[in-house]
Amino acid sequence: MATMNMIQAINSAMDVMLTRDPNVLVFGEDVGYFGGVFRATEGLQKKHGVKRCFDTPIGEGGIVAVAIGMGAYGLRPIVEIQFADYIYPAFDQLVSEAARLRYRSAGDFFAPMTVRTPYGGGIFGGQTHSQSPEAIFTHVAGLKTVIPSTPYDAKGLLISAIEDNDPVIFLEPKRIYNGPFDGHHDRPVQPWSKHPASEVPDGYYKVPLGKAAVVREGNDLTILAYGTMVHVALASTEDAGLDAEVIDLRSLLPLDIDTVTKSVEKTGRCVIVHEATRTSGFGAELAALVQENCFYHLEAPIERVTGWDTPYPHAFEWDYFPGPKRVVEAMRRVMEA
Amino acid sequence: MATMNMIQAINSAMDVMLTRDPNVLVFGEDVGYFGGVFRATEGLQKKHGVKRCFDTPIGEGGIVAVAIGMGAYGLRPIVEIQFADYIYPAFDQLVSEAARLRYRSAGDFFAPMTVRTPYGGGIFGGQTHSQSPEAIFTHVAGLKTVIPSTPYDAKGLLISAIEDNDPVIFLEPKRIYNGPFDGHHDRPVQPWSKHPASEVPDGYYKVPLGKAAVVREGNDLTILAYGTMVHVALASTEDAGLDAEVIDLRSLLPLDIDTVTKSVEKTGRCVIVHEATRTSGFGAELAALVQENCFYHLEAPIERVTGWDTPYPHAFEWDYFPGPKRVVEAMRRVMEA
Amino acid sequence: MKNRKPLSLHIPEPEARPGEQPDFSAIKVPEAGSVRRPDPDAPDHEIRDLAYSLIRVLDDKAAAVGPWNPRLDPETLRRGLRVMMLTRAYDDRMYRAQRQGKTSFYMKCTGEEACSIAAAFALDRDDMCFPSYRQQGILIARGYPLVTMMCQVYSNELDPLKGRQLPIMYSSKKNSFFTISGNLGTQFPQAVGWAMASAYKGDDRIAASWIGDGTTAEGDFHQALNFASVYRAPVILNVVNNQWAISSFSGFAGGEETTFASRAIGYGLPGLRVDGNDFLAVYAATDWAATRARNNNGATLIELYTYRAEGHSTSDDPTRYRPSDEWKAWPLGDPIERLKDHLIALGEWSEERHEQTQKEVVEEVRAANKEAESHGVLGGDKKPSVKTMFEDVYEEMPWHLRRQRQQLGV
Amino acid sequence: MKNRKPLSLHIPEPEARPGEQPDFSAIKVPEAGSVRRPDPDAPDHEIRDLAYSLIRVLDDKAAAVGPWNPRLDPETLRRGLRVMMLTRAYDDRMYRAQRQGKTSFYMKCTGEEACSIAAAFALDRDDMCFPSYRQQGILIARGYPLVTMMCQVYSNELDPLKGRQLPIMYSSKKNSFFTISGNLGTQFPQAVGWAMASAYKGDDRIAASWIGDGTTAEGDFHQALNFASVYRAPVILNVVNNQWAISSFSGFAGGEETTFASRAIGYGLPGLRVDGNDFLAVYAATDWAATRARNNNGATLIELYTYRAEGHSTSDDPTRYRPSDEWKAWPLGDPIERLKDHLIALGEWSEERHEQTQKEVVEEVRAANKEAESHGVLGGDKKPSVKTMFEDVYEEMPWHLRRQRQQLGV
Ligand SMILES: Cc1ncc(C[n+]2csc(CCOP(=O)(O)OP(=O)(O)O)c2C)c(N)n1
Ligand SMILES: Cc1ncc(C[n+]2csc(CCOP(=O)(O)OP(=O)(O)O)c2C)c(N)n1
Ligand SMILES: [Mg+2]
Ligand SMILES: [Mg+2]
Repeated sequence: MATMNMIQAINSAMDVMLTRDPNVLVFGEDVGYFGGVFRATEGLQKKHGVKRCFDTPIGEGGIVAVAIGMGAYGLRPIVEIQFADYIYPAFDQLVSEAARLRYRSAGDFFAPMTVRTPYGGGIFGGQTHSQSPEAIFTHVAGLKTVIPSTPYDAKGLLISAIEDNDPVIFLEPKRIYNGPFDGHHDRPVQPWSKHPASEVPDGYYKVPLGKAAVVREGNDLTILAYGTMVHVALASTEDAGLDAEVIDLRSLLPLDIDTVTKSVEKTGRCVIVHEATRTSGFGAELAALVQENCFYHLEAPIERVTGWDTPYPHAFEWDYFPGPKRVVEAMRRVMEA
Repeated sequence: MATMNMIQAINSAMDVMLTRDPNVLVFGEDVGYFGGVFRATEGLQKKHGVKRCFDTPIGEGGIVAVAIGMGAYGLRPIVEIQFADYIYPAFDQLVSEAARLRYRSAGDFFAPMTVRTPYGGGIFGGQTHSQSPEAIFTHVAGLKTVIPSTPYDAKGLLISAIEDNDPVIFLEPKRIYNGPFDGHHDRPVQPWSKHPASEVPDGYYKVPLGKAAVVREGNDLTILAYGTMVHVALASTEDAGLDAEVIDLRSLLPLDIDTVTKSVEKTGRCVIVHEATRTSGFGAELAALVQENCFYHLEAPIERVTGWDTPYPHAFEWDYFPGPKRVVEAMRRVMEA
Repeated sequence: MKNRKPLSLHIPEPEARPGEQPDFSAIKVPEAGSVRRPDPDAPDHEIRDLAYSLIRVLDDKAAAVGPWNPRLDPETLRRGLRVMMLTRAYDDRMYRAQRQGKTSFYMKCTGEEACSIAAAFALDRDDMCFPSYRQQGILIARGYPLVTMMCQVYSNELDPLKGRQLPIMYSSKKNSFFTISGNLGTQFPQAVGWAMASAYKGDDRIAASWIGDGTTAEGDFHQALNFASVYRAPVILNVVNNQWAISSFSGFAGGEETTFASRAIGYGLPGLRVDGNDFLAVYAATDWAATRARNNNGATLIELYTYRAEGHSTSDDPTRYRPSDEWKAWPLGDPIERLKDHLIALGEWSEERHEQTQKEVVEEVRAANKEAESHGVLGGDKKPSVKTMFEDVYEEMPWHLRRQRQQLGV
Repeated sequence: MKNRKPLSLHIPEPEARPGEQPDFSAIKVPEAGSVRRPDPDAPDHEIRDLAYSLIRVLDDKAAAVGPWNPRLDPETLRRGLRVMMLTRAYDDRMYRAQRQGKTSFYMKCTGEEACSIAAAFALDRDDMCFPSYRQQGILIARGYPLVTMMCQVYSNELDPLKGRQLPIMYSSKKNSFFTISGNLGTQFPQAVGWAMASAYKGDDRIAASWIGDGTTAEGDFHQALNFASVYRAPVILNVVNNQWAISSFSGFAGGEETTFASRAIGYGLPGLRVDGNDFLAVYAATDWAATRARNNNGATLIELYTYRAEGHSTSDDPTRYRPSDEWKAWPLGDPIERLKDHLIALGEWSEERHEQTQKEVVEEVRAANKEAESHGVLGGDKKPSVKTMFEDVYEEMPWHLRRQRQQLGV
């Protein structure tokens, strides 16, 4: 056991897998000698060699295409897209290729690759270093989409993703790399070390894909969240003084529908929180599923608290970010309804 | 007035605009001398000259990027992406550029362009000539997404899109280019000429973006549809012998929420139909919005009838396509609930 | 505006349109044997001239001449000829099947057979191929059963791809033939990745990929060449320049300004420009590039100069955009005729044996088709179980797909 | 596996890492004046050699020599020098401001000033520029107010971009300066589109764009060159090769194998390789390409060979991946020093006037910053109205954004 922040946990997951499996390799922009702009691959090249962890040209499409070819050969590439905002040049290779190989070749070929990429705002990155594109990937049959909210989950989920034989989009909430940010940007930053989930085994372990975590049990209402928003949801529960059940989805696809349904059937009320823009965000799918599965238990409209349908504005992060204030308001509305 | 099928109506819209506005030009793969693989630009190069309607390299990213640059200069480019399945190489230019110019430059620059692209299945095109990617574009702040269901609307909406100062993704339901296919693939194909909406003015007229059409008034339930599915919804209403109110959204974004809300408040029941894969499809956003806006009027769970979460399989089109049989079943479930 | 001459926009135009005389006068065809053959390990900057010449082995008298002559034994040449004839017969039969409504779509490679088949002969059987939809010749060269190919075209009960793919989008890992994509060019950088993996593992298998002239315009073309250059990947990147991309001539891919082979130069890669209708030239160039790759000297870009003799696909009507008799005027002839004449010139073949072989391949195709059709054609009821529609989206079927399968009641 | 030598994967490595001696011995620097200057209308295939040479005008004695000497009058040279000095002073001040917590982020162009400023001098004021984040020099050369630039960097109440953009992502249509994107390379093909539009309209304005060496790896680089080639667009495509892409040296963009200028060759475009720290060489090459474009002879790719003297951005620490004193060893020196020495050699400048000017520009920047800060810095309360966050997503605000604005209560 060691105390790790999320970057260290992610680094440890790759280190463990590079050590266990000679077919695992890591590449992306600045991930080699430098160790990545967020330091996620720090030390991996030195320890495992330049052929196991190396830099690439700045061509996200090429990075993903090459990983697909390697996967078809039999390797398990882990690629880093420096920011989720820059994954779009690789979109065709992800949607038309990585996601489709297995189906169109009837299992002959597949792409056992993991695409790691930091997402989300709250670091004054402006509109091209803050986006949350997860919903788009959940619309693509053949892709899995995973988002951790703690160091422990990050390592366990990443190892599961690496060993998965399907392509996994592994979105890392960069705002909580170094501490469990709860949306109270005016308060001092908390380090992970104070959080129980920073206790991370040094070695190999997995957190399964497709299983959500009930991070707080409660009876008043259900909050569905993932990534940074899990911590915002918990803080909002405190602030609201309500007995909310907070569910950390962890995998968006496959989704743990049973845990979601069970909770909403119990509480009858549901608030969905994400940082991505609202329209056609993953909250829409969650709302649709919840009303399909729990209609007769619902006592209030399902609320979505999300980023606004605008780019992420540099100077207005805290007006844009769906923080505790807005979540609490939504919780109250849902309770009063 | 003339009788036009949808291809002719789309061709006429571009012809009218090329004639009215010297800043309008049309380009894309095979759209020039040949007139497009679906004949949408037939005769335009001959009539307006090679500089107004021409072929391009097979680089969707370049096509859209060049259109953005032309828009920044002051032109109004209309580009054709040969199949919606092939729009992904242009995804970054659409999402990060066309959609963002106005915002990031505070109105200094914008992209008054129209991206025409045939979408949807039912023509045995297999998984790469059948996709319906509309939901993805509705998640992108800064883009408008429009889908016509008749020749009359196609021309009027396309002219509105061309004159709009924001980038518009204009998705054309290729299955109904030549006739209003209602999902009964086992019945003889109907030509547009038998349909009132094939009466199309020769000249300039507009159908406004952001306005839905109630194509059938009814009291039992509301069906939300667009493109080919509008005709499937109407046929299903017949088949089910139910008094459904059928709404053709026409614009997905901006969405005509008032027409949707008004209808569901009246009927209390709602079925959403689209051909795109189900998870995180536009039906999810519609379901989320309907339950947010009409919760207290809803008497049954909102149902989604959609394509399955698989690629579009060549040999199983009619098992994949959400035809009348599945829509009728959903209508019955919603009525019996 | 200042007092300057106005700018004007250039739009490329092909030499001839329907109703006009085919005009290939702009094409310079060098003498067979006239192009030097450098050492396969020569530095790229010493061989840039090869991107602007045209490697040819078969001369006008059907003799094999010059430094690129691979000196293949007659038996190999006869096998090559037969595979090309078989491929053309297969194409003709499948084209007819589509016209007869037995399938939805078909694409021929007529006139381009050497581009895939001679290359397949020069490669090892386990070198990995990442083809486009016009390299069915590779599968036939490698002995993949015609019946199986036809079952894919018919999406019938024996279709190895379970009715999921458009006709001709074959896949066969056993034959080192990558699953064909409908999205142009995506396989080019994937081939580079496969080759990088082979190098990473210290394997000795190389990769080869094929795209068309029009497809060079996709961003993936650039990704492939750049990654191949940076990591010196053991891969052969073929551009089949058949002059047309559906209705657009190669000028819309940049072919008006220079050669496609010369694209290699800016990446520090060798670019070879080859007579794609010359079986021996294609073999020799592929062999040269394979040797280079196996010696850890990295990738080669090969432009295979040929002509698309028929329509782009069964959905296309080429008489709408080019003179109908253009192929007859094509200066590089027909790869089958040229190899046939060569074998005859060698005294290793005759008109009679050729006719005999033609009968055989047609019969072989007919018999295969009979068997394939007995397992169903598109739209018939002999097809894979509908259940399979939900399989292979993921390795394990997630709950939402299981639920959807139940909803469909299968 | 057959009995063959195993393949191996090549991973590029830079000459020197932290702790090692800077080593630029591999860089061949030709004599100033030694490269021929062909006619700007010369066919591309006659001038391929220019992609492999290095156009230089200022020699070691700071004299302007050779056919590329633009023969600029001393007044113009002094203006150029002053703009470069002003730009460097501006960068230093804004860098400090970031360190002082007055903004979130900043990027300097130190050492690369000539690449943008000399080009701006050679272009017309209304030629349209599509820059990356390292061409702030263009705005300063065109007289865009420093205060306005600073207000953008501070996202304050006078920020013309209303606090929406990351610092340095300027936009000024009035100055024919396109809105900078955070997404690398997207502006390259957009510039081609703008140039095509200008040609379509019979206008006489041309376009110019700048990207970095690392960015050449994006698919948009290929789109730009290919569309520019096919339609002969009047555009100048600049690659600022400053040797580094954050922590990755240019070898990861293909720079290990050949020059970036040579990328032009495969598109039938001229490629010029230019000493990017030589104000006169950059001016002359830009002028040559502009003349060619205005004569309807299409696009030119210019590689500006320079060195990124400082960190990639305020978020970067270059001592982690390269020798800290590498810039000192850079064989092409400092563009400001070289132009200064040239003016002194001409007898048109002196150490005293230089010091005087240095004082002036620092004072100009100080005063501008004082005024800018009086309108607020990032995180302060003097910023645009929050309302504006919902504006300009579309020309007219749709209902859902109006509703969201109400929800925020602004
Ligand atoms: C990304 C993408 N864009 C467009 C298409 C439509 N399309 C299919 S084949 C083709 C022409 C390809 O021409 P070329 O590359 O020369 O290959 P050829 O057909 O001549 O062998 C086009 C435009 C596609 N399949 N994929
Ligand atoms: C599409 C995309 N991928 C990655 C990044 C992250 N990024 C920002 S700058 C940079 C390096 C660019 O290097 P270069 O093109 O040489 O320009 P320079 O910074 O040296 O001027 C990277 C990788 C980005 N902004 N956009
Ligand atoms: Mg072709
Ligand atoms: Mg650089």
